[in-house]
Amino acid sequence: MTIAAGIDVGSGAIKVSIYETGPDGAETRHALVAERIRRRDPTVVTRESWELALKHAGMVAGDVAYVATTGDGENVPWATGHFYGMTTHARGALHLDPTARAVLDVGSLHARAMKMDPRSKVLKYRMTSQCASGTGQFVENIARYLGVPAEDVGARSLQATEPEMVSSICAVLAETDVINMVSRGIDTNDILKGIHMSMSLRFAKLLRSVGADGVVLITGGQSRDVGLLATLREALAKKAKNLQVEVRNHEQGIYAGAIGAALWGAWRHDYLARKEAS
Amino acid sequence: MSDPASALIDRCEAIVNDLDHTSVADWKRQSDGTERKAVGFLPVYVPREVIHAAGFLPVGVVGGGDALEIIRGDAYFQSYICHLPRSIIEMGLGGKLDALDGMIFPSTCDVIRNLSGMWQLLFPDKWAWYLDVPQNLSPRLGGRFYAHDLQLMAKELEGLGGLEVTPERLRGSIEVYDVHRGITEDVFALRREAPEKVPTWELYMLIRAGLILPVEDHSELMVEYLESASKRTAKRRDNPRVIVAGAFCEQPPMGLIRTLERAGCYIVEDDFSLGQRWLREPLRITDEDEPFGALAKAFLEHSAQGATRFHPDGEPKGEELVRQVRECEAEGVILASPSFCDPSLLDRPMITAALDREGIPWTGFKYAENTGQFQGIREQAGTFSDSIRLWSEAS
Amino acid sequence: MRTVIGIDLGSTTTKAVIRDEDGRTVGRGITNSRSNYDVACAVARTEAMNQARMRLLADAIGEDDELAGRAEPLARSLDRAFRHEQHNAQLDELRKQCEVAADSGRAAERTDLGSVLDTIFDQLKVDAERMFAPLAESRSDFFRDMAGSGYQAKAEQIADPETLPFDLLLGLYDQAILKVENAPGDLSLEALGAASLKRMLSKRGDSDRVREPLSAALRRAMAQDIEVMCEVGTGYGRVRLPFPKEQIRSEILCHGLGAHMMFPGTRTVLDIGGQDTKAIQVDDQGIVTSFQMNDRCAAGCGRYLGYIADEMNLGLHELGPLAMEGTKEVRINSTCTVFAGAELRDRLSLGEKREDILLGLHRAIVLRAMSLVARSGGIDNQFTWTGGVARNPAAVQALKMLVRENYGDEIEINIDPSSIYTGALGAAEFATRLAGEA
Amino acid sequence: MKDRSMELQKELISGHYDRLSRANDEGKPVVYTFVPGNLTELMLSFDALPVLPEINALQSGMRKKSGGFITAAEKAGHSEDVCSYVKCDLGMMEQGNIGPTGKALPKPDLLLLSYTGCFTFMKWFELLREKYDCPVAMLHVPYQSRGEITDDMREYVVKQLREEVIPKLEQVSGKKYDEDRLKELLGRSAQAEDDLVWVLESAKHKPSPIDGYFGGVYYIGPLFTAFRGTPEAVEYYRTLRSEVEQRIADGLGPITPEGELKDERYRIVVEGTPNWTHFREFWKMFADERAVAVASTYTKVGGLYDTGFRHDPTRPLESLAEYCLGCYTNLSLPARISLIEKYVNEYEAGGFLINSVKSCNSFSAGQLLILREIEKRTGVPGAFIESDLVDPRYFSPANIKNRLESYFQMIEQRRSGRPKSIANAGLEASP
Ligand SMILES: Nc1ncnc2c1ncn2[C@@H]1O[C@H](COP(=O)(O)OP(=O)(O)O)[C@@H](O)[C@H]1O
Ligand SMILES: Nc1ncnc2c1ncn2[C@@H]1O[C@H](COP(=O)(O)OP(=O)(O)O)[C@@H](O)[C@H]1O
Ligand code: SF4
Ligand code: SF4
Ligand code: SF4
Repeated sequence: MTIAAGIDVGSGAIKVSIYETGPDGAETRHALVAERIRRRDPTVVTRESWELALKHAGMVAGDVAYVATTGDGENVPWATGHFYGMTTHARGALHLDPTARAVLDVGSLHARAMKMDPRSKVLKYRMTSQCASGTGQFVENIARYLGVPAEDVGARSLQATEPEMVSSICAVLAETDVINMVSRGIDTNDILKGIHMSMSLRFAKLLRSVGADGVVLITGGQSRDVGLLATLREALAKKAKNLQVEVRNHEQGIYAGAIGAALWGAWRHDYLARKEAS
Repeated sequence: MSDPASALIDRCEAIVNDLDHTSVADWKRQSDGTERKAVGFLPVYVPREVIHAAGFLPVGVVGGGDALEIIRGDAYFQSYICHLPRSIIEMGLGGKLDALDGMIFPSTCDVIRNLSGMWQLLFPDKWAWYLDVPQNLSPRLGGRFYAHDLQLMAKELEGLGGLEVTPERLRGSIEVYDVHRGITEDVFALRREAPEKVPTWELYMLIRAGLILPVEDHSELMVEYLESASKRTAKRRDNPRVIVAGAFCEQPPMGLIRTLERAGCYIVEDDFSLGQRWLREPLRITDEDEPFGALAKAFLEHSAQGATRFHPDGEPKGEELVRQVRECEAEGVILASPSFCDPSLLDRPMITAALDREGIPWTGFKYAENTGQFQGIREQAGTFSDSIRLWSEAS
Repeated sequence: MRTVIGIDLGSTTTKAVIRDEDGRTVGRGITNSRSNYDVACAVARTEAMNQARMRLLADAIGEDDELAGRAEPLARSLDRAFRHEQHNAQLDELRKQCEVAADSGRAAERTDLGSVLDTIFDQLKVDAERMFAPLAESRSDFFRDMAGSGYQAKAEQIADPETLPFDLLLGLYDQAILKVENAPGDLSLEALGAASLKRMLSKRGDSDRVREPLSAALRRAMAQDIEVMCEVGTGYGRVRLPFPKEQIRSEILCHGLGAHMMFPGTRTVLDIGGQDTKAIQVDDQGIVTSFQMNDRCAAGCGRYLGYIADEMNLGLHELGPLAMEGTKEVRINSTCTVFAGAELRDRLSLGEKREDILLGLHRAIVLRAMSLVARSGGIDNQFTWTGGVARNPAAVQALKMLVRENYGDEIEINIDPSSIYTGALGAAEFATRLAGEA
Repeated sequence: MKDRSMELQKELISGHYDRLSRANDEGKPVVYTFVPGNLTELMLSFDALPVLPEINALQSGMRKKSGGFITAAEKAGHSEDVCSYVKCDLGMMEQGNIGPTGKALPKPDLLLLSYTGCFTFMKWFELLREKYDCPVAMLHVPYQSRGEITDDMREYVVKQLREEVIPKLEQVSGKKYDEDRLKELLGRSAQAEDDLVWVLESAKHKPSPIDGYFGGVYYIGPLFTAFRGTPEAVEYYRTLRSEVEQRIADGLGPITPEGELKDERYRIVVEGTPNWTHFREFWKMFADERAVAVASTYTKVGGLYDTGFRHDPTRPLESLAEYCLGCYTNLSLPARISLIEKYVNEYEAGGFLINSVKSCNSFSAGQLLILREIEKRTGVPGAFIESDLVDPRYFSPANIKNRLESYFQMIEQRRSGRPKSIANAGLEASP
């Protein structure tokens, strides 16, 4: 029995998970917490989220054998060890969907694709470089500008009839594109879907370049966005016919990094204990 | 207890970070009031032996790094050209290269090639020389042309007030550099054997200082470092061993090298200083050898396989890197290229193909000498090291 | 009054300048372009018209014997009351739209939102009293900024993670502000003049004495005709203006000419706007001799500062002053707008002070602009800085320093407080010339 | 109605692609090489068929296929930062090597690397060699860094021709080197070159009967590619010349995509490679303002003839060497500037435009200094725009139009000098 926690310090939100693993490979969840940072001090949000997770799990810090950080969490003072984002997202994705063989993590300021083997070993990965129009923050900004609540974005995108793509690679210029669309009277749903489509094109490119095959799980903050899911499926069907991919999402996709960190933490704890013993 | 090696590196750091090249100006001033001369050269490779033989101080100019604010340099280069030339222009216009009496532009790529012409226009009073290194690698064709080109350059240096580059003098200089080559390789060997004793950022500083210091002084410095670093007792960590390749011209900022190390990688071989290690073996010149020809021959036969040199028919590109991986017992390769660097970036698919054929893990990214955000690179290098570490143990 | 109008439809703000026959600027208007372009133009134009009419009003007040000697303070006070009325009119509209939003979608399930909105807006009205009091601190030009920061601050106080999510309240605002910006209602002096007068008088002890003469002056001012003889448009969105081709001028020419008009000795012009930066060289007649502009990448432009201000929950106009409190410059290399926020957080987490980071950010922006200037041919005496970012004191400080470091102390640097209107001013001058030919 | 020369050119090109599509089957030796420093006469003297990957790339760009090819190459690991010609070519191969006319392109038997004026050529053929596993003949053409062709340089190139290039051509063609045949071809080259120079220089007339940049692209085609030394090329240039003579006699301006350009208003010298994906759109931006490109440097990349060089049958290999050494991109930056300065003065240009393409360091590195120097030396205002060769993502019509518009308005404003006519400038242009 090993209890481990994963803390994923992101640029948009802090995610915490507490898991227990058994010798038989059972993985039991005790807590999942996600808290947007929104201009607060990330270290404060991290501590609060951590305490909230302990509360949900009904535990105290001493109960957790290994606290693993990921994302930007290298400096969390009470952590035992750190794993990097792609390692943990792959692990977390596998936990959420054991059939997943590739992961598309769309966070607030980045997007990345990983191809992994059945044990979540990352075989290949690609990240979006420099420019940021294909990320969560961008969608969030645009949604705010359009006055659409974040959780409605997906549903509204699905209702679009004549989507119009944004062309700019830069998030700022893309914003201008959107402003122009509004002024031309383009329907909000169509704009949202247009954004999803251009994001999806980039994501399809990422997935293709890592050679994704089989089930692809979307993780990260955008994983619940059904509109994105739909356009990504369309994009892959069109642009990557030869890939046999099936894109899925998961209710808990946003926690994938935190879950993966906890599971790797538990593994590492047991590994070090074994090493100690021998 | 202070670590003499660290103190030495501090000295190197001070020399490297002194963008005004005061140490060069100091070297030029003789006690009898006369002046010696110094000649700068750009990456990747220039035979410093010739400059040395003319009695000049060869000074490698690789850009201002992240400490230099670029204002005028950007006025000469579009955003899609690598960072190196703008930084060099900035230094030139800002008077930071005033200590140099001339500048040599080797035929590394079109950017440096065109920079040679820009230099003539911007600094009409300074000597500027374009050194066309041969791309036809047959000794009778490229070799002859190159030896002749070097002779021309030596004549120019003479005209600039240098000593006549006689065969004897040039042989002497080649010997001095042979010694330097030997010690350089020893330092790299120590890092290969015990990367915990020779952190790459230290080695990097040490070698960078060699672009500025007189070769004799630098050899001494390296010997000292070698002695003291080999006595270190640092504990080896469970980090994967990697090779960094592709960063042979524009240099990454120090923060980037440190980031790679912090993300859990032992760098056991790199090509940051490819130009200084271009000729891989001592020339071991004899009194019978015609020294210009010997330099040309060494260039054709024993130089590093850089992206800036034509890769002749025969062994596919990347095989040399694969060999290096084996020799260094490296577990992976990090391909780091300057943004917009055609030579480095166009090579990459051929190199990764070779690595893939051998099942050697690799990862790649781009940088600029003034990259300020290392987050993405840290993630990437960290994941790379995670995947090597976790999976070599887990499987 | 016979006038001409210059309109600068910028990427972030839309500016209008009205000049009279003697070439005097009689009115200026500004609004954010972040809405329908036509509306933006109409708003800026109305605003400029309001000012022109205010000027007529001031004249009318001055003509009145009873009010003589007090004309200026009276006009100022009436102007303030008018702005207050405008603000309140928009607040009312915003409140109405928030209520509409609260009755739709997910929010409709809640019954408590109405009273929450009441609380927020009542407080915003109270705040307005303070904002428009005499001697009040500087405030933003934009309703979106003023109302937005107020609303968010109030919403944050009221919100509770368990029972009343902040996101929900923010969502209402987001939906409402868009509607208000696109249909701001009638904010002209014609519409609000009477109410403004009333507001002004309600605060005065001498209201009985001045009421009649002021009303009369207002009536007289309103009765005057303001004839627009010609309009010229420029700026990023100029092609969308419904003008014939000859009434559209490139923003390069307009900025060059506008700068020349503000400072006739100008030889080099730098314009940093919302999404682009231009470096322009002009001759002694304001004729452009060469120029450079950056495009494709919005790094280092005004929007960058906008992102930073958003990130720090500050108004744009507060950013510069805060940076000026910094004592050491943190070195920032990337000016990518999108990653600005991340970089900021990065630095904060490394323990840097936010004033110091801001100081570094401002330098980074100006540095970028300086290389563009260098590209266009460097700086010749005199150097004039135009565009919105020139309103930011920290940017001004950084610019002065860099100019001195690179071009010496002899360069005279011109920065006009109304520099943001330079393009519109240039356009207005083109309009004058066109009108003169007709 | 199309000009006869246009038809001739179409026939020439499609005929060549037809021959190429059969080459592998018919056992004809196929040699890939580059436009600058291409040794067409030498190749033809061995009956080898030249393939010019740059031309394929630019044709793909004009036919709007390059975007897909580039994506394919980037997918295969190429960076977005590097030359898009290379990526377009590799992407095309990746997708079956179907050439611009829809016919398959043959595999190379030899990659003749005329390493002239561009570093990327070397990488390009290294990459192609990996795919095709065929030999590379490296012809290192030294850079004219000191603004002149020295004897050493010429000798080095001639020696490489003799000892590296010719033996490899003999090997792949199974034929012996035949100098008489080469001389015959070179003689015809010189003839065509005379006519080309005449046509390009006709732009000195006012109004100019031709467009020396956009139109120039069509004029240089046959001579810069696979046809130098052929009778067809001679005929093409004869015809072209007589057509232009007629235009001058009739006082006509150049033909543009919008029809004939009347009342030329701006005479511009252009430096830099055109953008191919939006070629017509770009040209139209000029034509709409009634701007004519009177001279350009791009039309000199495959050979600089207007400063006097001709292929010379009496010195076959020497003149080939000089040809290679003299291509525009092999000139030092100061020499490039002097050439442009000369064009601005001789063609009486009122403006000077640099189209800086992201792909090409050989062209682009240093162009901002060129801009300054030309402005300084000639007093003519310059404009600088940025685009790319065949990567459609890097052509932003709105931005470029905005700049050009501002630029032409500026020339107009400066030309008139008096404020009053500034206001007039726009009026005159509106319909
Ligand atoms: N329940 C939620 N809690 C927090 N953020 C959420 C939630 N649902 C969606 N999000 C979105 O996810 C983003 C964070 O995504 P994430 O993948 O965690 O990115 P990062 O790791 O960069 O912080 C937030 O900016 C927000 O837009
Ligand atoms: N009061 C202010 N204080 C500081 N900066 C301001 C202020 N008003 C506007 N700005 C800056 O000016 C920019 C807009 O400049 P402007 O010249 O109007 O651009 P554009 O013409 O592209 O719309 C804004 O992005 C902002 O950074
Ligand atoms: S970094 Fe690359 S492109 Fe830049 S100068 Fe060096 S070799 Fe050339
Ligand atoms: S284009 Fe936009 S996202 Fe890209 S670097 Fe520039 S500002 Fe940043
Ligand atoms: S870099 Fe320029 S010259 Fe070289 S292949 Fe590309 S486009 Fe041609």
